[in-house]
Amino acid sequence: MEPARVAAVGVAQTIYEPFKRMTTAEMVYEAVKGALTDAGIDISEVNYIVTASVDLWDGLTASNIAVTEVVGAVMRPEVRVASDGLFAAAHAFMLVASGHHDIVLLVAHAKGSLANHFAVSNWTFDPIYQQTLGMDFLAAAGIQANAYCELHGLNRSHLAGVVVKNRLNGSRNPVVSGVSSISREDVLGSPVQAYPLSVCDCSPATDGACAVVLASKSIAGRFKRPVWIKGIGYCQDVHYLGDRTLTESEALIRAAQNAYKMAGVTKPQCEFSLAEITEPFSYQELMWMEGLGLSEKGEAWKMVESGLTMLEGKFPVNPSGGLIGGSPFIIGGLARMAEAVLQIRGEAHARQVPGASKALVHGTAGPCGQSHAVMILDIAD
Amino acid sequence: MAVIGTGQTKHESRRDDVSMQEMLREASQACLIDAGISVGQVEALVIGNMELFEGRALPEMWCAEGAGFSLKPSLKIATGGTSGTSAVIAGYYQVASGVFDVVMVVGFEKHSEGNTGTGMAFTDPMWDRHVASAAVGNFALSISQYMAHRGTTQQQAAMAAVKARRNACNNPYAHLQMPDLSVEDVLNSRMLAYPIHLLDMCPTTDGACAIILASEKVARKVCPKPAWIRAAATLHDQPYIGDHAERLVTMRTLKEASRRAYQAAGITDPLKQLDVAEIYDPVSYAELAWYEILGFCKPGEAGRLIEDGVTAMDGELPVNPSGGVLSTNPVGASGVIRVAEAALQIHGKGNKRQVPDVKTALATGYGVYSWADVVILSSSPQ
Amino acid sequence: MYTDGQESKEFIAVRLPVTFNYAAGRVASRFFQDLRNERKIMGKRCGNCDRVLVPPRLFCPFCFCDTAEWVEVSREGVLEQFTVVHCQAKHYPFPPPVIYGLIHLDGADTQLLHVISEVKIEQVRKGLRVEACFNPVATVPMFYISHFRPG
Amino acid sequence: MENGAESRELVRIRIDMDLEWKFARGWSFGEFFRQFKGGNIVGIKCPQCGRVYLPPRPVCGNCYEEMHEWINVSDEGTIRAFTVVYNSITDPVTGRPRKTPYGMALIQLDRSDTLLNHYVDQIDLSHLAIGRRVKAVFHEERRGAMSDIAYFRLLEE
Repeated sequence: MEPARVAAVGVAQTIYEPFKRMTTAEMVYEAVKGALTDAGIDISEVNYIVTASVDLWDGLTASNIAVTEVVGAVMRPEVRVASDGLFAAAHAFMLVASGHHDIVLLVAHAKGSLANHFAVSNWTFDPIYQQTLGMDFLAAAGIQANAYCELHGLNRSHLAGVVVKNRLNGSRNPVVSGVSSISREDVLGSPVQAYPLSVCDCSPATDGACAVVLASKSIAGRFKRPVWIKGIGYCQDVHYLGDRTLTESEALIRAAQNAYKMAGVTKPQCEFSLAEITEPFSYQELMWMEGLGLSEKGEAWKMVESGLTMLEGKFPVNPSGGLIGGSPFIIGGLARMAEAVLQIRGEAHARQVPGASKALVHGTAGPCGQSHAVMILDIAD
Repeated sequence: MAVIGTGQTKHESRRDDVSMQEMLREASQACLIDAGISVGQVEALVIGNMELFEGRALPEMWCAEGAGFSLKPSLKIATGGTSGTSAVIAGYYQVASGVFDVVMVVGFEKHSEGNTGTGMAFTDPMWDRHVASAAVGNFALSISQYMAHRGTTQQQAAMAAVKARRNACNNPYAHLQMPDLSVEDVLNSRMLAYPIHLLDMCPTTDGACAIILASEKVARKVCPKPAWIRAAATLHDQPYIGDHAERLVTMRTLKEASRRAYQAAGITDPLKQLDVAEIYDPVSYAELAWYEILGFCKPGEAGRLIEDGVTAMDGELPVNPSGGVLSTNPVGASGVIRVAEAALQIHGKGNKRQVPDVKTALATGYGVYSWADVVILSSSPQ
Repeated sequence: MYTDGQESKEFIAVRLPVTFNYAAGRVASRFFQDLRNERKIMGKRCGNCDRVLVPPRLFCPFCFCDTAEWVEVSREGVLEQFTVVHCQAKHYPFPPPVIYGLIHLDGADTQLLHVISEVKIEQVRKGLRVEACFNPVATVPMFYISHFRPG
Repeated sequence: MENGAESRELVRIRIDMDLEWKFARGWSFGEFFRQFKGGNIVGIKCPQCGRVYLPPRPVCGNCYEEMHEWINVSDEGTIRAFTVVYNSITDPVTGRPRKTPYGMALIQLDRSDTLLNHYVDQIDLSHLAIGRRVKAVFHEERRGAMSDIAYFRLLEE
């Protein structure tokens, strides 16, 4: 199909930090206000609102109730995608592409430090065969990481490379609070949580909100710095861990194929200025790079080790710092999108990738990356 | 764009014979058979479900493959009671965007596995959680205002409850089928919260419902009688129960959403122009309030409308031939069922609950505290 | 009483005291009964792709068709993938370390998730032969297999 | 059991939820409860429409205006809606069944424009009516939470 003309015209993020001393409404208002200001629009111009949050993590029934007013959804349409923010972004893209809505406000919010993240994630597993064993995102990731490392002959040091890079980038990202850079030795010396993953291989539990304003081609002319969504794709794998091929992600391969096809991307290895990847765990950045076709299978670690994916490298991955660098779960993919927009606009300051013009954005939800969303952003329409 | 197929499970108070995932499969399979296409022809899935009722986090991870969507795009929509209609509207825009030509929407709930009253009560912990009294308590408060302002009686509400359970007898999938139910039975049933009797209130149900939405091109090819979606509108409102002086009496969201939808579909006199309505009636009194807000009658006349049988199966505008939410309420599915039943009437597949010659049908959704969805379907695309 | 309270000026701690009862459905119910009564591990074969699914499913997640016949698989198999969880949390079945494994039982085509015990952590490796141990009086049906151990 | 048969005995798997959340009070509820503990009930006022809101929140949803002005509202008010609840639910705070029956009302506190959802000390419907005046009764020990109000007492007509 003809790529729909949809642009991101405003972005804003709160500070990402643990135990944020704001209510969800206060936190989300800050992000929404920022995004509206960034886009230079008034809430009255917003036609539709898409929010992303998950009830059990928020401890609320219909947790979008907590944000109805601050996202401007009083006597306006709002829909909540209960998943990672990039899935909500894919839906928001379709709302604009449908031709029915010119301006869509997109908001993801999460309070990762509200509850025990892994204890909540236990309730994602089917209650019959997996949940009662105590399975959670951490244990599942441990199994996947171990299988992936085993298959490709990697060890904890290879994973630590991702941690070192993303913590360094996160420490340079002004929207992240309390993330410091770390040495490879310190990563390797940190206590193992689920072999082979240490505390440092797991993203920290943080709170925050991210808002993005999308606009249609027909009105994008009034915005100063539109960044165009050239393609989207998302796909979900089967659920039972024992049914899946955990060492690669077929769902991600398909999500990327769809997004690339829409965007006309044929050589993902050389078409992007940067990639923003949602990596709740260190090894996932490597696996998702491979699934996205940025590297051959089992070889993404080489791009990390050679410094290629560092901020100063030829192909920066997660210049924002990613989730390991401090952005919260659920907001994950939307925060990646916000960073890519800033990079393409040349507004990333200390973490600016020179000449960034086209970015690959990724989000994931569920255990071991069961579901993936992919978006391609471009300075050109 | 059109609804080209519908399918649902038999709705019951408790389905121990199937897991949540297996229950989705029943609805999905029934829907695929009805549409006459294979799951391979459906490109994406939208799920509607209120996960906290079953204590789930990201339930689509487990359940999507139940609908047949392994290694396919899948999203879950959750907006309280409107989850089902919101999921349908989400699917509508996904097809309208051109990204997908064929999308399945599945709504489900398995209330028997959790504790719905408590699940409903996870309101703001800072404010009203310690007094939260589930849907019944909230409705009762609103209804006391509605009765005071409109003069609606308990008898009139009971008539709506009776109509629903009797209509349900014509619907083989309905949960509560009560052919002999009388107004007296409703009024004599246990008081849950004044003035709501047990039989004024919707049940909690295990069930799932699926529809398939297709682009005009595909719909014309595969479906002999597509139910075209002519309008879809959704509106939300302020979040606390006390934010509005008179929620149920005026429900401004439903009023405005229906105004927009009517306008888009060219409807100026809903009572005359609509052939059937499937409205989201969680409690008998709400059905009456919605009559007024949806413009079926003037404010204060809903009681007369039900007394005169205007909304009965043989009335001028049959409302809820399916038995409505009052007869069947798997929350995440309830909204999908409204749209499915409205589409089914246009498809002419209503069997015993078929209203003759349906050309235009209305479906609505309602969610805490006053979210509203309105969908209008028609036998003609323009 | 756990409630909106005194925890601190800035935060209010709240719990969600709800019990859930999940229907296993006919297929899983039989699987659990065979485990409990006969110490048999049963799978179901997909008539389309021929995979033997363990644990058994009503339908094949790959083909979306009903599974065909029941197949008894071995109580022994190969540990294909594993992790060792070292942290403490209430949702884990016992105090750390907890070894989770995906076990390819002889005769099955998918892997079964369970816990590995009676083994030194340093002995756990991919390819380890393991066997199921049973506990018919377990309160949680998945623990009718109490654990797997090297066998 | 013969091969091919499914189970007749249907298994249900019980799982108790044991999770805890720590909600931040933020500036809005923080200030509200600070005042509340000291005996004041405060609302927050929209600078545009002038509506005084309970509970406090960052913006007026109708006007999308930020709100900063705190207004003292009364501990007395008027019933705008009422019910008597007979149906017990598991209390989401205690996890135990809530005792029934109990009276509930939406109460408009004097000088506020929204309605507060709370208990009233009356389960006789003939005494409950829209328009009846009520006054908040506080627990002796205050903890800075909404449950510090035990219930509302009906005032003499």
